Amino acid sequence: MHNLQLTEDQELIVDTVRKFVADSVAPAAQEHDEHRAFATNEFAGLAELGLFGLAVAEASGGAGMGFVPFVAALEGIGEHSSSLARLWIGQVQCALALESAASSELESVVAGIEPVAFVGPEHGLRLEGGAIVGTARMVPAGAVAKRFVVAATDAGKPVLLLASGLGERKALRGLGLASAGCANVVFAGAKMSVLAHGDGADRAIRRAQFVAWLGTAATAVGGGFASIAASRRHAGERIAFGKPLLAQEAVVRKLVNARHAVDAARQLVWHAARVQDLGEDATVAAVQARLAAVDAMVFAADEAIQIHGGFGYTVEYHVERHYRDGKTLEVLDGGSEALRSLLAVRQFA
Amino acid sequence: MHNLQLTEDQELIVDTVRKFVADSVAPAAQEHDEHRAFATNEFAGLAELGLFGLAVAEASGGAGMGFVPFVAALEGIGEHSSSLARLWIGQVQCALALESAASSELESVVAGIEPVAFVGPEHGLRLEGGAIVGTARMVPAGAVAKRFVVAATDAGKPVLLLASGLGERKALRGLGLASAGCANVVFAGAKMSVLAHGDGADRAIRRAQFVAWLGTAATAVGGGFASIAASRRHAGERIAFGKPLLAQEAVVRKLVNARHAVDAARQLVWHAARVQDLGEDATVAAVQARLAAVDAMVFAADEAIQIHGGFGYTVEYHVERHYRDGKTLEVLDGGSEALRSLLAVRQFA
Amino acid sequence: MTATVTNTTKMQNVQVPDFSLSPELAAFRDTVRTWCREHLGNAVAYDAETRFPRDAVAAAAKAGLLRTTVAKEFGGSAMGNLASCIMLEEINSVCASTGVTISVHNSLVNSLLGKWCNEAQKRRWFPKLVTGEWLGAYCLSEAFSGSDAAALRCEAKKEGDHYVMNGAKLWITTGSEAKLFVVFARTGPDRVKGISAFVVEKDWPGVGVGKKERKLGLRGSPTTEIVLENVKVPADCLVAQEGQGFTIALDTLDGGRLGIASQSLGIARAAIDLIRDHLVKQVDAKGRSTATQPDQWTLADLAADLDAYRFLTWRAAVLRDNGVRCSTEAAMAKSCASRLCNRAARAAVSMLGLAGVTGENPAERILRDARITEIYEGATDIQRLVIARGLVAPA
Amino acid sequence: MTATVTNTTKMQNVQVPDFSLSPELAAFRDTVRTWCREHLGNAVAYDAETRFPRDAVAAAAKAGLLRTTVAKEFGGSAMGNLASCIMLEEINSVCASTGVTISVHNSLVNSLLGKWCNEAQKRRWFPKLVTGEWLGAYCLSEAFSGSDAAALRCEAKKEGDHYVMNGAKLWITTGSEAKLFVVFARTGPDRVKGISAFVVEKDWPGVGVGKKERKLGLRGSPTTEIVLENVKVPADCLVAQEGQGFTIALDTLDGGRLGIASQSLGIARAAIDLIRDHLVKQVDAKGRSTATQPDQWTLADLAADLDAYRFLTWRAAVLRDNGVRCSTEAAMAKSCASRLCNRAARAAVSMLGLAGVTGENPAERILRDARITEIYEGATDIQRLVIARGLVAPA
Repeated sequence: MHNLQLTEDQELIVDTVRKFVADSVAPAAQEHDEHRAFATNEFAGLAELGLFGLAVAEASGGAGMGFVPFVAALEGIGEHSSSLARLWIGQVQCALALESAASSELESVVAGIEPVAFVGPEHGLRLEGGAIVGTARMVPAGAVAKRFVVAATDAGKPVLLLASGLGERKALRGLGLASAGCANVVFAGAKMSVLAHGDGADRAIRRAQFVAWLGTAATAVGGGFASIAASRRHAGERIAFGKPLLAQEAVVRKLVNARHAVDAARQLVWHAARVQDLGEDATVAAVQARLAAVDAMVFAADEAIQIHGGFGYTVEYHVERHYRDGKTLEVLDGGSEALRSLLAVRQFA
Repeated sequence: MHNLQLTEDQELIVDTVRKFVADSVAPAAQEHDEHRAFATNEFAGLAELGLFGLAVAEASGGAGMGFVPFVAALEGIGEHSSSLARLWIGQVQCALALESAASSELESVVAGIEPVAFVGPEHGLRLEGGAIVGTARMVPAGAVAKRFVVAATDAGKPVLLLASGLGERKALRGLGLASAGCANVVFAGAKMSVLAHGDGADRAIRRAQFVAWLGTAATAVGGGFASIAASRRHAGERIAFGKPLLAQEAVVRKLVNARHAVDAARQLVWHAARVQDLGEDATVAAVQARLAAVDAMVFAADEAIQIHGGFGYTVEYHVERHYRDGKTLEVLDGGSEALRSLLAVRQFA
Repeated sequence: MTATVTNTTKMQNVQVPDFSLSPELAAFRDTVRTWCREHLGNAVAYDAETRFPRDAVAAAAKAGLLRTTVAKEFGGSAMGNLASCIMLEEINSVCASTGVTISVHNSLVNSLLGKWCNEAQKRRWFPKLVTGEWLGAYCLSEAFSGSDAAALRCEAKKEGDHYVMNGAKLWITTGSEAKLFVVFARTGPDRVKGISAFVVEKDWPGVGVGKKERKLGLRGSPTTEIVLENVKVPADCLVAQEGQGFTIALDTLDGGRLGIASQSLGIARAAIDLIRDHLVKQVDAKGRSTATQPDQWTLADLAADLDAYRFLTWRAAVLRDNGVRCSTEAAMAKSCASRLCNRAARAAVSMLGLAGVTGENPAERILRDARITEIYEGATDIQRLVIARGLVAPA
Repeated sequence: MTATVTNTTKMQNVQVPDFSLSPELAAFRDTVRTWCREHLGNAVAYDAETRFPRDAVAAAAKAGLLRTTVAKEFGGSAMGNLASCIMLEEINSVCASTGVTISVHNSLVNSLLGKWCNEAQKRRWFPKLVTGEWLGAYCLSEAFSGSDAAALRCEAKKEGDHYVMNGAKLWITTGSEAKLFVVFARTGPDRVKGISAFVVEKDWPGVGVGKKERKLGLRGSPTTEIVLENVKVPADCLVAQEGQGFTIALDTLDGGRLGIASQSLGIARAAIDLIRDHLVKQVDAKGRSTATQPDQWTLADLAADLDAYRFLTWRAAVLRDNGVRCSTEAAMAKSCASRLCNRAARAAVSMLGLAGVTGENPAERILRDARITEIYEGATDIQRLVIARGLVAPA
């Protein structure tokens, strides 16, 4: 990790998270996924470690540590549970949006009493006659959250809302992120208050989007490494044609290429986090990181399944989960195509 | 460039090189290439700027500035002439190998009196009965150099040699690097002295290889940016179906993807340079950077040709040159496949 | 040579290649397509409930879909590989779990029995197989032999008029539902020539169904272990001769690969249809398409490859129907089609976005089902080596 | 529907698709292949010296290769598109500069004249074209209209019994060598319906050859500007009717694309052959292959796609020979084959390493020649839009 040049404080946090993941997340991750069980204890564990305010300014009650330790820690979580990673990302999205909007709700989110869900502008929700109109699909924590921080538009202008008192929602049987409590959410009959309008809402929403892109990228880097590690383990043990798979150049070539893709994505993630922590606009960097990392995660998982052969198609080897989770991460937060359009505007307009 | 966090001294060097390139390299690059003219004046210009000793330790008579300014400056050269970039790389390879071998020849190489050529171990040259056996193909500066620093083997053990007094050599009509004076070189009848044996030779050769991988990567990043810049210019001016090409999402998407590939490769290059300057082994990082950057350069040039349409197939728009140079860079220094095998050993053995 | 190359009056009215289906085959394809619409409506449920498509397979048996590769004298319709490929593309475009069940039954089990069994054996088993009373399974893989099939350890020891069989087979498609197993077992020490093929019936003592796999996709198709403990296999259940097992296995896999190539084409078509429907919907108020150019490219490239790889598949099927060895051609078909269906499925999920991953449309199931096609009946890398070997082998 | 789908006695002996060449076509291919070996030995020199393959084209004319798309009554051999495709793959596998010259002459100029000119026009020009006394060129592109062909500005103004033509055409293959130009020019203001096609002869006053392009590849084929300054074009040199020019251009391009698809197949085959030869050489002392698995994969994937995309090309050619519109099919063929030959050429250069870039073998020339196939006669993105439009257009 020295190449991220973490401070001692940051290093401590990352180590703590990695230990927590090894002890409390990894063992049950597959089972939770298979039974589509919400990662309740794991979420509580993150709250206990005080991670939801990591990037919130000290003045606002956070740790003020920026994004570098955030991505380093997320990578560790992503290695074992993209679902949990997305839950953390959702809390940080809410926290930073609330901080931007100077909302008093921030404190309780930082404290992590219960999952809060962020609903991004990609869902196209509209404020009409005091009600939120539209459906938000596949919202992490959407099935369990009591409060939602919602990006919407009011007569075409951005608005940031806090919604609560929603009806019951069912966790989706979707492709991936099975223990993140994802749900389709409608706000009919919900209680609602405005947190910010216009430019203020815009700033808050952009900040939350940045968190999603950068955080997802870091998560995907972790997921990519997990597939590579699992493949290497399997390839070292499995014998075919009289020698371990790892002795076959074809297998090693897959590992080399997957590792190359993930390592490259990781540099983009670190670059984006560093630039942002220097106080500059890292939107382009974060979007590039997100695109590269998720592609690398899917690629690594795909090759991992192939290296595992039939075993890879079964749930016990985790790599099929990374494949599903990777493709699911790809379509969240607007999806990769929308992000490419964003880059088109930012880089070539 | 702030993201590379250059010191003031480093920044000054990079700016100087960029100015030199704009004034003295860019204008004649295409013509030199078309006529396969060796970039004599440009080479002398680099020597005058004192660039050959940039990464050589101060104690050895160099500038002791490490690899970060080297890659930053090479990027600028690569934007206009991969041929010249490879010439510089060759001088630095020789300089660092000679420094490793504590050779007194170092001084004249740093001074840049004349081009010296480095011949890497990928050519499989052997020392037999006091003569160098085998052919080195496509050696940059091979047609003009009077002295060669040669990596060979002596009874299977590495040996570093200095060769001079070669017969006449003809510049190749090859695919690319047309103004780098590339030639196939045989050493029959050459004068020869041993610079280092065994481990010492091994260290010197590895150092020179590192320079080639990292330097080629930086060159290719520059080449990639050049293709993107040319495409953007052309797409802004060229009208089709009633609007500039740049207004067509299909064209912009090509630019976004090319830029993404080059930006990602650049992060790998910077990472490798930084790690090396921290005094750690950056071999894996440099090889990854080299693989990604050359692929990105070829990809960007290929898309640039497509964006230019028929114009791109002609020599005036430079992008066909970047395509040829990119594919040529790919097969130098052992070629991409050999580098992937090296990663296999370093990462998964 | 003659001065003029093209002065060939013979060139008029010469036979040219024909890429179309004859009216009979086109009608057959349309009939199967209609059948699929009527009988595969539970595809979503088979997947979601991990439920064997018993109703669909029974309907398929009734419609005669389980006997296409069997000769008429044994109750089959003798339609051959090409018609089977056409049929399998249709079925798999709607339900890959049903598709693989039928593919294994037809392309592996029935084909093998028809080619390698003697008359008495055919009379014994085909009546049950062509009616679907019994489903067949193909037991080659073991825990320690996947791609390297010749490393199998399952043992059949001759004792008088029977063999005693011991071992365990892994990854057996239709394992828990089949009544007839073609089992490859070791009758001698030689790595390749020590392998023989047997027919084993489910009801015999010692035949057990082991662990059932929980899988990424094809969840309607049960993949299980088959455990063989001191199974007494009558000598007349040996297929062909002792030691011919590996030859039989490889030959049968050429046909099996055509089945999987066709499955892949069906899955690819389903994904491409989703993409096309998605783009068709994107129109402005004046009915003009607003689909983005990159999305249109994706559709165009996938559609072109679907046509191209269908031709590769049909070519191999026609060769096999003509009794010509088609290992290279079958490997090309399987390798290309299976990669295509995964590429198409990933593109569909990407393009359909959130609706693709929530299960509102079949995109996510297609993605999960597609992934196995690159693995079973010879992984992609094995296919590639088969192709390369065919090309670089000294003449 | 009937209970049993497959109980079709009709299915016996039905016609099945046929992916092979008839003995006549195979013999024709072999004859052309032999001809290429005998007459295209200067391919390296054409490229290195930027020299028009005059000797090769003259030999081709003598061998009858310049009249394959012309009817017999006008001195042609009327072999049609399929045979032309087969021929072009062979020629381009050895020399793409010769290949494109013949492709333009046959697939664009002769085909267009045969389909759209009247009897008198045919009697006038074909005698010179089928013997190769004159080479033809196709003048559609202009400096400001490439992919957007309908934006052309070249003008033909009717004055009594002739037209006065002014303008400049860009990217004209065989520009400096051709004696007959098919020129598309504007006879009216309507973007599409204002375009007409003319035959213009090189010797007419005002017809000039402009700038010659210096190119990445196809260096033996001169690509020039054609300048038209107050050229007096007799009214009887109008092709078909005024205003039909764009229809003619598009229809002709379908055939032209088959020519480029075939060129691409030839180039791809040359690259794949280099790779195969490279791998064949890699054997250990016992003759066992030491080729790496990744190299073998590359060969396998390219070879499979070559077969697949050849089928796409032949399918479109057969359709066109049968008078069936084949825009989508031709676009699939051109788009897939042109991308393949570039992929194959890049792989060959990578795999052959330093020997590939120094010019010791044809890899680097193949790489340079291949690149144009994705650009001319409709760039890849245009092909993709043609395909996508065909798929998503409302029925």
